[in-house]
Amino acid sequence: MKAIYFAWVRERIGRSDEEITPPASVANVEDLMVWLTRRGEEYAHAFENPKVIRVAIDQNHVKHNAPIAGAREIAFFPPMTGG
Amino acid sequence: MKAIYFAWVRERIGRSDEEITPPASVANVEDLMVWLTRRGEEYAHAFENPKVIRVAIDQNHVKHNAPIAGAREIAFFPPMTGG
Amino acid sequence: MVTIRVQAEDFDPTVETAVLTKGRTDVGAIVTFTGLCRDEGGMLNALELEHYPGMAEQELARIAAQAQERWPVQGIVIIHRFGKIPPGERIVMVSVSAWHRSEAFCAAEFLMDFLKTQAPFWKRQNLGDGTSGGWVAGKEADEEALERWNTK
Amino acid sequence: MVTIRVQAEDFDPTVETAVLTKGRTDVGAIVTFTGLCRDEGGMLNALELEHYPGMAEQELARIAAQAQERWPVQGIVIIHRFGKIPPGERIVMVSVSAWHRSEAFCAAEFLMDFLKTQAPFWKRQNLGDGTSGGWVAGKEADEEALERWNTK
Repeated sequence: MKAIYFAWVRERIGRSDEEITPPASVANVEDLMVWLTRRGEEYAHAFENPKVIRVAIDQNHVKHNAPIAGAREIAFFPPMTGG
Repeated sequence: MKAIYFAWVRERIGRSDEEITPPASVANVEDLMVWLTRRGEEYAHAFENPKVIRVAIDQNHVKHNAPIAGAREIAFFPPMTGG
Repeated sequence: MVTIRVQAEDFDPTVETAVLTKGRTDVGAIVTFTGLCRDEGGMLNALELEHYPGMAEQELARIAAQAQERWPVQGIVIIHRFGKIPPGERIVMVSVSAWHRSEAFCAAEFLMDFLKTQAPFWKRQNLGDGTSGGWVAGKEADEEALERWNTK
Repeated sequence: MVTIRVQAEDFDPTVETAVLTKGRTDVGAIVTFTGLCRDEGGMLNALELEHYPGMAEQELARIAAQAQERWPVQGIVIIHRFGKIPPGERIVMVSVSAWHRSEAFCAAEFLMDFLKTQAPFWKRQNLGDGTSGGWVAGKEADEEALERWNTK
């Protein structure tokens, strides 16, 4: 699946998107953030406070307990500040 | 003082304004409407339901118990429907 | 900064609200209400708006001053037309600028509620067959809309 | 009738709201919110708006659909800019047309409250000295503004 990062999540990780292939044991969004955190310091920094991270699967907002099975695109970003 | 009429009050009375000289016994707006009513059928028609008539003295909204002493301009009109 | 105009001519809301932002960069929100002549049943030829010249402007200014007392607004524009206005045309606009959106929304709605019931304008229907449909009656709902501002 | 646009270019609210009234005479009220880039302390060079292309439009459309479910609105226009926006320039507009003013006011305020917290846009400050003032933090007040719509 494709992971996309926005705003300071993108800046901390140092890229705007990438292909990821988490193992089957990574079932939901929360699991995925833990798994990403292990990829390196930049990920650990981005996800240091996972509660504030908002997530969208296939361009729909989801909660952290949402399953990721079948997701094509999963986005991580801070609280939105448009308008 | 000058009396001014708007909307259907004006239409019923058949004029838009006139000079009036009520006697000293006509103390407030309510008295004045009673006094005007006696001026003829057209006035009686305009003021047949005095409660719905709105009044302004010198271009300020007033209640029916407002004194008219010193008024230069007194306007009678139905509830407003602008906007 | 308050602009009040009572006029027969139409107006462009963007042009009229430009005064709210001209030469300043501290405005965060503008809420603009535009009221249009609405033809509910296809019967209306035009609305004819009568007003009390002098008092109309004064009363709108008093309503604007009340809004300024209640909320930290930066500027207000009120334009109200009179005369014959065909369906689809603008009748009134009220625009409020403020630092934040919540004040701008509140003040704009307050201005419209008071304008509807306190500003000396009267609407008469001019029907498609050339006859008068009579004077538009004041609405109970408009009077009720005023009351909620007493409790806030 | 819903128009959603996400674009870098500025826009003219009067031009953009024309679609709400074109060819119809049953619109009574239009409420238009315009959000501007505000420079509080004279420090800001520009806001830089990042967005999630695709989802931004989709999410705005979903918010518009929710407003349509709640109130009898006739039309909605939402335009949100991205990229570098200097102080004083428009960032966003939301416009709602309806038969009556109360629905138009409610729906416009609802749209803004949801847009602020649900539409995937992020603001970064670009300061006058060329440095970044960092990402604008989400406001508690904006989250709270959402909650009142649950009880209505």
